[in-house]
Order: sequence, then structure tokens, then C-alpha cells
Amino acid sequence: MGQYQTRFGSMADYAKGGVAIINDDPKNYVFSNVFEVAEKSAPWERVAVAKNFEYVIEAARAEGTSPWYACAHDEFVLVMDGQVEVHLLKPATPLVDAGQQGAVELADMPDGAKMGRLVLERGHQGLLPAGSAYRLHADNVSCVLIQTIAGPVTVQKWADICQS
Amino acid sequence: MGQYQTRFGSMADYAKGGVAIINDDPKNYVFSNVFEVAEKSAPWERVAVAKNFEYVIEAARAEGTSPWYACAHDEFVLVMDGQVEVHLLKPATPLVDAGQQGAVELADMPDGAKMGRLVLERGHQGLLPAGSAYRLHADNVSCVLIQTIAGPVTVQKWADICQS
Amino acid sequence: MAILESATAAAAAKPLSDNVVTHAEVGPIDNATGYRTFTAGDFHFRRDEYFARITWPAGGSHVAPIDAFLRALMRDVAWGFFYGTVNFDDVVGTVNHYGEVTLFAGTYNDAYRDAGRDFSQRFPSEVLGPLFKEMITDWTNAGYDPFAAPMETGVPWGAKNGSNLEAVNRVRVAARRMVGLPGDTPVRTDDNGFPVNRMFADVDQRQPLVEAEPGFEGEVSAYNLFGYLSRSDVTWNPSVCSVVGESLFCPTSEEFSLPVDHGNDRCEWFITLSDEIVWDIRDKVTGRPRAKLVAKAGDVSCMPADIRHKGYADKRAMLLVWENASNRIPEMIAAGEAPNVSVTW
Amino acid sequence: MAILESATAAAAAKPLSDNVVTHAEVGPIDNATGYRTFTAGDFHFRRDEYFARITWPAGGSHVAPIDAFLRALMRDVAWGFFYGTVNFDDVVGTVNHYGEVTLFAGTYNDAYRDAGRDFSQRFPSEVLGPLFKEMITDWTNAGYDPFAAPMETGVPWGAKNGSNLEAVNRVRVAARRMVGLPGDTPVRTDDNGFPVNRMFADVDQRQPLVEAEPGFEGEVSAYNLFGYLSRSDVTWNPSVCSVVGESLFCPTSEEFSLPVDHGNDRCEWFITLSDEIVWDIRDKVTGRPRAKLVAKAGDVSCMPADIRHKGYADKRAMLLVWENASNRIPEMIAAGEAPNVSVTW
Ligand SMILES: [Fe+3]
Ligand SMILES: [Fe+3]
Repeated sequence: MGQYQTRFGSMADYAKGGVAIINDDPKNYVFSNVFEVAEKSAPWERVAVAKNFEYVIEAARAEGTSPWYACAHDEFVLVMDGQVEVHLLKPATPLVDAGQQGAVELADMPDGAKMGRLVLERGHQGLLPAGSAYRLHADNVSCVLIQTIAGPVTVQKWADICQS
Repeated sequence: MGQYQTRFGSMADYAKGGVAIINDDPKNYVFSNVFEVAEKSAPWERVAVAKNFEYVIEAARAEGTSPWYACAHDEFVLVMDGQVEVHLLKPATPLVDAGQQGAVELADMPDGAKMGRLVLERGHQGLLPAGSAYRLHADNVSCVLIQTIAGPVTVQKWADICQS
Repeated sequence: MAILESATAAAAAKPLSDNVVTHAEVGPIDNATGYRTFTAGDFHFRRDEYFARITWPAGGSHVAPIDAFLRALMRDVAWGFFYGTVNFDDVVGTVNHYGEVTLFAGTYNDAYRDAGRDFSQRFPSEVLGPLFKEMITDWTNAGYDPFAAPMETGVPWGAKNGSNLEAVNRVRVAARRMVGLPGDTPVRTDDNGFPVNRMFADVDQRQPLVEAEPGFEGEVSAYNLFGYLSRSDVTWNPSVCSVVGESLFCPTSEEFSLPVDHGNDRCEWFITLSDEIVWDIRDKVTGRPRAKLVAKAGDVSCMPADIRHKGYADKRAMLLVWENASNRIPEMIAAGEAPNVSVTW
Repeated sequence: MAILESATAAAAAKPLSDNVVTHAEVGPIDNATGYRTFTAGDFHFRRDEYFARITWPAGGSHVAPIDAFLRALMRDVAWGFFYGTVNFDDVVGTVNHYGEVTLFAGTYNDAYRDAGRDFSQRFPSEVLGPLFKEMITDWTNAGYDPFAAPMETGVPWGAKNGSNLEAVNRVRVAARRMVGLPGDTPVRTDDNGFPVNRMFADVDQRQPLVEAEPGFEGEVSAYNLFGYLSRSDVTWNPSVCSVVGESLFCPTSEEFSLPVDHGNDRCEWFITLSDEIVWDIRDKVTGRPRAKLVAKAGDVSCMPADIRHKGYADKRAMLLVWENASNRIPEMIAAGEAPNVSVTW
């Protein structure tokens, strides 16, 4: 007593809550758990766990090295479990249209200037700036959330992840 | 601030609340005010302001000297305003049947032994013991409540006293 | 508390109902909070730093702020489940059957009932009563008095920290005939531990003049009721001051808000003796608001048998609660013969 | 608070509705309590030692315990009436029309509405907002912080006794792009007045490794969000930490209970970042219970647009509230085109 233990979740150790219905449909609450989603997804599969019109929050299993992505607008990455390295690059020429929503996967590392590197641990939030290209890397299986707009790489598999 | 004023009512100075209806009938609350009842009643009229099966609480305007009463069971008098003197007498012979409910008005002062005298001011509660006879007196207009059973002297005039 | 001993004794002599649940259990001490858990039938009770958490079968659960919960539990314990329904809040409460008691969740809440999510179990009073008593004892920390007004006590929050046995074990006060009579409940004084409350500092403390002739000292009697009430150390806790048969004058001093929503099973009368009390009146069964009552000194009102009521007083007020403790009434209620309002015109 | 400045500015430029009420008045100081009274249209507000007392025409009145009322009022003021409906309790609250605001009594309560006892008036936000601001300022005493958790502040009871301007005037925190970027909202440290909360003493405070190449220092950026939240001095008060267009990450730290019942006018998402929060979900219009949600670290849930929600946390928890602040949404809501749930499958 007096010593509080803050309970963060991890892929190895999470407890999932849920919806108890009095008079409603559980599907209305689109209830999932990011660690469970990451656990059951392929590496770097960017699974939408929340969506509000065009905007999404993606949860991803961070494992090994991701593809390169480019995005016309800001995105943010939040590490929920593990450690994730972010490499940022300023492309020599624009890789996506200015109006393009969401991240676009690139076939290869693009030409451009090195912007820098972030090493994010649990609870750290990093900027993936508009107009840059980025790649993520995790030595050990980790879990990230990405604040972005639904785009070509966003996976929507609600029936698989949500309480119904 | 810090100095609290306890607001007792009096016949000269009372404020009446009331029932505000959301979805109900105000008559369900049998709402009255003892000072208003006493104000509008004849001296020593014992007006029921509350009733629960056979039991009642009577409110009376105490003014001058009351008749003599006898009662087979305990009654209690509570002075709400002013000052009231109670004279108690042990009748030489029983004046009312043992099963008689409520007070009975006597034509005259009965024979018997003097039991004693109470001088009650606001907030004082006195016992009117079973089997005794009693008479009340108030030099100035006062107000009393009597805890008793409905009987021959109890006046029920609910329509006159209650919010509807 | 205004239930006659005789009523409880009579009820205890009856055989138990068929559907009665007798399982009650005090659980172990929680490592994190230091509080015990409690089980009554299929209801489970747990407290943490801020809340009482109640669960029941089929996923039923309820979270109640611990301050409100303890204040309500304290009354339910001290009153022996009182008359009728004691709603701790909009979800959880008890119904007194006098000898047996129903513990319920959602039963008196429209939405829970309509959705079929209400749950209740019936216990012998002598099973649930002691369990609740242990709960209030374990869950009340040092310095907190669930009977006191908010400005006159500490806070109930936090992990287990001592106890306040004196507060939770107060014996109920019930005069047999009248306060102040020889051998009956004594008047209150500074000396016997009842100083005048700060909000009643202006209340006249003089006792009435009593002149008894020799031999009548035991019957010629009076006392200062307002003075007596000004020295009450508890709030929203009626105590019997005078008795005519089954008619009980149960005055009490009220400050802040009534910790329960009381749904009496019979008519109950209020006479406001001082200051002002506001009452929220809601339907007993559905919980839907029905009326708002403002009661000032001298105001009389009946609480019908089909409502629940909760009161509010900013300045400590004196309230005369008038109860009819007749043993016949529960039978009349069961037979549908008891009136909702005791007076019609 | 998570309403974009642009939304408020756009709304303020619109002409006022026909039925809008512009009368608001700060009344004199009450001799007994020392508090001022407040009038907004036909609503009157008064506080005494324990309660806020609200009245409206045709005998409407409501009594709210002052602790709960101040905690709710503080949020409504600090959030600029927030999104949709802010229920102070089951009777009184506000609905934001972004530029105008409805003050209501009983409008979102089944029983009041069915009985025709609900009442509401619509005000320019710039009329009601400053009045509410003066109310929270006048009604908050020294030593009491309506934003703080119960164990971290004093009590709100009693007569007027000083003020706590620092607490009620806290400026809302809204990063324009992300916390920690040059010129944006700074990270929290001991030195700038944000010590780690006692319940988050075990949260890692190390900052991420950030290596920016020359010229990219303003864009290569990261910070410790969990550390930032562990240093929040307020509860149940979302602040913007990162912005993608109209998508706002509004994390907050939660302890005890959400002081309002929030009925959003659009979908709102919660991601529990640490510990556990229980949510009571009720129908937005009727107030009838619909669901109970237990959310643990990593749990994601959508709050549909047709409910109201109130949360409970015994251990201080980190919650990511995710809002869509789009200006188009109020128009879609008015046209009945906004979905109740943003995802179906
Ligand atoms: Fe009651
Ligand atoms: Fe909300």
C-alpha cells in the first residue's frame, strides 16, 4: 500500500477488458486490444483499430525491418511495447501527391537526404513528418500505434479483432 | 458567516414551503403547516395534521385555558411556539374506558389527586400520561403539537389545510 | 432507527421462505488495498481507494463512490434495514421483509428491469445484517465517520488505514416511552458526550419547568426536545423520542444529503421542526422523478408508500420523522390492502 | 479540451439563431454564505455550504452537491462546452452548438421530458461561457481544486472562504503539431512545475533518443508521452498532444470519476494506455443504462454518438481520447448524416 504499480500492457502480458451489455449491441463499441491485434498480425501489417471518417489509428506488430513508407501528411508513431527505431529521409523528389491520404508503401529505399533517427521505447511518441519517407525497425517483437489517415496500407479486419 | 441562525417558525413569522409537481398529484403529500393551521383554528381545536391508520398528530392553537381532557393512553405535547402550562391530575375513578382511543373532553375538572405541573416553552416535549386528566393554558397565543390517537376531539379538515 | 424490537422478534420466529439464500462469507484481505472482500449469495463486494465494486451473476456489475456507499451502508446497518426499500443509489439496495431481507441490483431501476438485467436474492436478516456490519467495520478508516456531516469528519478515500469502531458501533437510541423519563433514554448534555452542534449554537438549552407532586415523579415529565436535537452527533439517523403504541416520534438532525433514497413500504410523515429541507421524490419502482418538496419550519408532509425520497439541507435542520411501526402493516402490504396515502379528502 | 480554435472562430462568425437568449447577470453577494448568485436567461444559480441550487420557470428546481457540481462546471468552462452534451448530472447540463450553447434542465431525462417538465434556453457561447467562468471563480474556495483528484485537494464545503484563481484559471494545453516540437507545447518537468504524480512514481521518465541531421532539428522529434502524462496535475481533462489534420490525440490522466456524463455528438474513441477504467454507458437522450465497459491497458473502444459515458478509475490511469474536430461534422449531425458508430462490419 502506498506503492502504486502502473499496469502497462505488453504483447507478452496483457489483460483484455470488454463490454457487458445491459441493453445494446456490443458491436457498437468496436472493442479490441492493440496487443492482441499485434500478436495476431503479420509483421508491419498496419491494422486499423480505430476509425473516425477518414482518420484512423493503426496498430502494428513491429518485428524486424519495415518497408519504406512515404506520406503527404504528418503521422505519429507511439510505441506501446518494446523498442522501435525510426529512420527518416527527405526524398529528393516528392514520392506521393500532395492530396494523397495515408501512408504509401515504397518498393525500395528512395533517394534523398538523411533526416535523422529516433529510438523509441514504451510510451514514446515520434513525429513522422509530412513529405518524408520512413522505415521502422524492431530487434524484438514490439507493438506500435500510428495516428494517420486511412490509406493504401491500412488493413481493416474489424470482424477479426472486435468483440461482437 | 460562521454564525448560524436556526430558523424555527412561529405563528407570527413562518414561511411555508410546498410541493412542486413533476408528475404527481400534490394531494398525495398532504402538505400543510402547523403555524398556519393554528393561526386559522379556534383556540384548543385539535386539528389533525398527520394521520397514519388510527394514529394522529394534532396541531392546536393554544390560547387561554383549554377544557379538561382525559385519555386512556399516553399522549405527548410539543410546544412549537410560545409558552404552555400543563396541569395534570390523577382521577379518583377512571374517566374513560381502557380501550378508548384518543382524548376525551371533560365537562369539568374531575375529582382526583394533583399530579403536577409542566411549564413548556418552544421545543419542549411533555408527557400526558395514560389514565390522567390534563388541562393546558397559554397566556399568549401559542402553538402545540399532540402525538395521540384519533378520537372524539380530533378535528379532520384536510381540504382546508392542505395543498391541492 | 425506528423499528420496534417486537416486530423483529415476531418476524424472526417465522419459518424461512423457500427461496432464501443463507450463504455469506468474509473474504481475505486484498494485498493492494488492505480491505476485505464480502460475499452474500451470488453478490460480491470489493472496495478500493475510491469505490465499492459490486458484481452479480451474468456479468452484472456496479461501481459506487465509496463515500456515498459507506454513508448508505452505515444507515442500512444501523437501522436494521429500516422500513421498506433502502436504495444505496439507483442500482443497489435492500428491501426489508422483517426477518428476511432482499438484496437487489437494478430491481428498482426501470432500465435494468426492462432489459431483464435486474438481479436479487433474499437472505435471513440475521445472515445479511452481520455481514454488512463487518463490511462497514472493515471499510471505514480511522478518522472517517459515515454518520457525520461532511464538514465534521475526514475523508473516506485511500487504502486501508485503521478503523473507527466508535463511529460504526454507535448504539441506536430508542426511547421506550419518552426521553428523560426515569430509566429511559437520558437527555443529552456536554457531560455525557453530546456537545451542541456548531450549527445549533443559538438553540435555547434551558429545560422546562417540571413540578411533580410526591409519588408522581415518574410520570410528570418533560424535556427540551429542540435542545436534545441540537446535540445530536449524527445526521439523517432518526431515533425514537416518544411512543404512543406503535406511533413513533423519530426526530433527527439533517445536514448535507440523506445518504439513501428511502422507499418506505408504508406512509411516513415529516414535520420540519427547524430550517429547511428539500426533498427529491421519485417513483419507488421505476425511479422516475415525481415531485420536489420544499419543507420549512412547521411544514407537514406525508411521504406516500409508492415513492422514494432523498433530502437535502445546507443548514443543519431538525426533522421529526413520524413512523407507524405496526406489525399488521407488512401483512396489509402483502395483501395489497395498505393505502398509498394515509389521508384522502 | 480538444476543440480546435478554428471551429470556434468559424462558428462565432455565424449570425445568432432567432431564439437565442443574451441575458446573463452576476448577482450580489449573499449575506449568509458570501457567494454570488448568477442568472442566465431564466435560469438562476445559487450556492450555499453544500449545494448548488438551480431554478427555472414554472417551479423547476434542482439541488446538486457542490463538489460534483464544481467538478462538472470546471470541465464545461475549461473545455469551452466541449463536444455535444455535457451532463453535470441527470438533470442539468449544456449542449454545444459551436458558437451557441443550450443550457438545459431535464431535457435529457426521460421522466422530466415525458412529464413536460424539461426546460432549456440557447445562448451565445460568449454570453454563457464568461458567466460560467465567473461562477466557478466565485464558488471555488481557497484550498479546493475542482480539477484535482479527491485525495489531492481540500474540500469544497462551507461558506465563502478565499479563492483558488490558479486552479480555475489553468490554461488549456493544446499542441499545434506535437508536444516537444520547437515552439509547440513543452514537455513537462519538475522544473516547469509538473512533478510526477504519486500514483505514477514507477513510470519511466527517460526521453527517447533523437538524432537529427543538421537542418532537420525541427522535424526529427519525439518525446516520452507516458512520462508527460505521469506529470499531469489534473484529472479527466484531455489535452491535445498530436494533430493529423482534424484528428486529435487528447490523452489525459484519470482518477476517481469523470465529473460529467459526456454525450458526444460524434463518435469518440478511447485507448486505455495504462491501468483500468470502467465506463457506465447510458442512452444519450433518455439516460437509461445501456452497457458497462471495462477497459484495460491496450483496450480500444468507440463511444457511439447516441450514448453518454461516465468513467471510474481507482488507480490513476492514462487514457488516450481520440477526437475528430472536423467542422463538417456538426452540419452532418444537423442533417442526420453522421453515423452513430464510425465502424460497421
Ligand atoms: Fe424515509
Ligand atoms: Fe467523452
